[in-house]
Amino acid sequence: MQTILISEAVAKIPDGASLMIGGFMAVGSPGRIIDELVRQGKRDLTVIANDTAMPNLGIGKLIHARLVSKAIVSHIGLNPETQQQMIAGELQVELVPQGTLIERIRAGGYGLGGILTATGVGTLVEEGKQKVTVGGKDYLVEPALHADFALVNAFLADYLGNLSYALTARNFNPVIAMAADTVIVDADNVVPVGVIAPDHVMTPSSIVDYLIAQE
Amino acid sequence: MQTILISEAVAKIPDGASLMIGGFMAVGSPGRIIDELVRQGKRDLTVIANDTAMPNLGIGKLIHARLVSKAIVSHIGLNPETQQQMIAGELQVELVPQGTLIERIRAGGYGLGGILTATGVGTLVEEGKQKVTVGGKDYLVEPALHADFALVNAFLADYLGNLSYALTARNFNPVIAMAADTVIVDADNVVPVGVIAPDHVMTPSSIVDYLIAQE
Amino acid sequence: MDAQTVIAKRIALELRDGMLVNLGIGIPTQVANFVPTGMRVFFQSENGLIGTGAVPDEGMHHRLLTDAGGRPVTALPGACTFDSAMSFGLIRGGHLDMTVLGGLQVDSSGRLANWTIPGKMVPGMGGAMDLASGAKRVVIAMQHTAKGKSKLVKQCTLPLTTARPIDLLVTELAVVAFPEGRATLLETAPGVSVDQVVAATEAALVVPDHVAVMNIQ
Amino acid sequence: MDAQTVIAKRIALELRDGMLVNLGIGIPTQVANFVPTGMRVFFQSENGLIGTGAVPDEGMHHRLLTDAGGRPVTALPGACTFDSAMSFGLIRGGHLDMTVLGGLQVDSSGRLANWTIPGKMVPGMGGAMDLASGAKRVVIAMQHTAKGKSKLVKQCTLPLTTARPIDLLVTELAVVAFPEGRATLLETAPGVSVDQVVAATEAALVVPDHVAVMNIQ
Repeated sequence: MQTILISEAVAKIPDGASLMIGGFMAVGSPGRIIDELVRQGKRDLTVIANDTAMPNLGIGKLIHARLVSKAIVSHIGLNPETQQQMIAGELQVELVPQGTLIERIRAGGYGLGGILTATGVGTLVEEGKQKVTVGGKDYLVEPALHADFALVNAFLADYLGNLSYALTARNFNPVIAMAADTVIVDADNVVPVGVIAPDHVMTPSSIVDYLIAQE
Repeated sequence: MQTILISEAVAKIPDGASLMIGGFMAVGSPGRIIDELVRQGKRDLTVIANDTAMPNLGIGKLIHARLVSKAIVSHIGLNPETQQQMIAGELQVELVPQGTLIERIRAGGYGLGGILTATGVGTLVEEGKQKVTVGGKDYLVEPALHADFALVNAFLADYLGNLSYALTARNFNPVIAMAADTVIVDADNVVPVGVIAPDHVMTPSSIVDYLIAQE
Repeated sequence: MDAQTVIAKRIALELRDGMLVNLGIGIPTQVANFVPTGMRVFFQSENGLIGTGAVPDEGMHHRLLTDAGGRPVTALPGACTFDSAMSFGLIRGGHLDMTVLGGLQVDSSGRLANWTIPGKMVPGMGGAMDLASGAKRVVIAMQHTAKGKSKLVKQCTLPLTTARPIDLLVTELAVVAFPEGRATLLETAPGVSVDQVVAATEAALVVPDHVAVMNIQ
Repeated sequence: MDAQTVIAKRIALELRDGMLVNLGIGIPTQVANFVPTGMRVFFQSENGLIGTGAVPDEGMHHRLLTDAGGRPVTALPGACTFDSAMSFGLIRGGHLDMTVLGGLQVDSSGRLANWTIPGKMVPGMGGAMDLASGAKRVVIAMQHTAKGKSKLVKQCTLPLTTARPIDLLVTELAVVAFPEGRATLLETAPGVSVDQVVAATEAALVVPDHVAVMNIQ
């Protein structure tokens, strides 16, 4: 784990990278990292996240700046820009049921090949997918997701990189932290090692690669 | 959720029931519930747990009292009584890799049909099991586990049934709490509602059925 | 009483003490306003909260405590927060006693379409498919008609949300259940006749001898 | 120096700053005693702890803070605890930099048997299969022979722990790796000749021109 300037952290992300980004309607999204992605003008990004928030809010800023070529998300209904770019063929959108999406990400981080879920059986979602029968019931095989980078917002970090999250900002953050080659964290507060009780650490430091320096 | 005497809680468990029991080498096992199972002399139990602890310790007490007819566990190496009963044909033991076991339990609690794991591929563990190929790699389909009862030990409960666990006593407890029809909790401490911070609740009250009354 | 209030009040009668309930956006959200006095219901917000409280007073909010739409909420004593994997584990794993969702179409066998109108509205299914597949009980809050056309149809023409039939449909005109896969009229709204409901409905409705009136005030 | 100390000291040289490491019971546990000064290594205990510290002083333990064998431990500043699903997510998901396990047999292609002797010892595999399949690097700590017979065999006769070959074998006589699926002698223990190692080994050993001596003191 290394503490690093935000410009340096984001400079490590190449054009064309796949990014898992925390947040649910921008709550718990790493706002400073998103702003820096826009400032550095990254291109051709794949974004894996719950939603694309709203125009010019959270992940919506990446959409607005046209940095994203593919989005794997569960909801774009509150961001007309995402829908416009999708209809115009400028942005490829894979819509995934929310519970399936988070569980596919978890499978990627937990070393499982994918998940077996009944969600989507008998709907458009099952098209082209492998099915497995377990105990007489049909399940879709939804493959694990993994990304080049996880961009995580934590409420609290220690200087080793142990993380905890607050209230409804936890959402995708601890799950994506497990599922990427490189984990970059922006924490609202950074405290000395030993200050977060072991029982309250939700993401262990050993899976964090970069902690963005406080300003 | 209902607060209940330990004798009444255990009286709800019929002979022949399947029980998921928390704990890892008896650390985090619900000791009082185990003692009461022995006192009431339940028979023909199926136990799903990490291990059978040691002779006359934790789950080992159920083995010693010969209450268990089937055990689905990852380790029996420190309990010669389990091994003796198994060899004598008195106790059926299904040995499951530890990571597979906890994840099968989680799948049962989280509404997934099973898990896809590479653990066990090319070993005795794969015998008779379905395989699935995802992304060119083979995985075993390990079916979800569900039980009639989960017997949970928590460090802290509030009077609604919200739970948190301490240190290495968390282990199987929050996972089994999701995977049983009826969840019975023995907590080391019970506090007024609102005293456990929302971020520190690890098991929500809504999945708890019975909280054992403090003495 | 306007249509939305009729629906929300009637659905509130389905609540039971101790239930874990998830409310979709739109009419379903209003059900929380009509919880019977003295009853404790746990509302789950799928962004990671059980124990969602009222909208906070001016100056008493926190930016990291919101509902699934990102709007500030409060948390009741005994609330708990969790990540999205746990949130959908509760939903998919059958721990959610009831979900109340909006609908675009419900058909005579109880099948639901509520997430997309191809070519027109493609917002993504969000949590709808997991909720409609996984909750113990699925209740749909839906206006009976749209632009004069029945939304309780013979067969869904829009893409399904789940292959599993819903449990109860509540509109401003009627309460409909689906025993043995057949739309069956259970109740009419106050002042609405059985004939009016039948006339407003495309699906073939089973009409029992006795049809009650919704017990709402 | 006894055999166990040779093995533990040599394996400690594989540690790197910041690594997450899981040590099996037996000889592997002793590796923690030889972490190079100034190096920070995170030890995971699969019962749910990263940051396992030393055995507590008299009267300074807690019954709920133990290693995987149930023995009291301490937790270092920056430690964290978690449930078993997370613990094995770390292991299976490739987050564990290194695992050190005991062995019953390793064969010439690096395959491992370490969990059962059918009919004799059936303790259950515990975490061994997940560790040996999932860790980034699998190092086996094993005495070179048992009752005069080589444990580095042509082909495992005992049931395999995983189909994946191990990365490194350290015995009291030698260090062996498995490039291109062939057991290759990398180092000998101080005072042990290449010929002695070859003589004590059933597997065909590739012996490069230069074989180093273990750098242990």
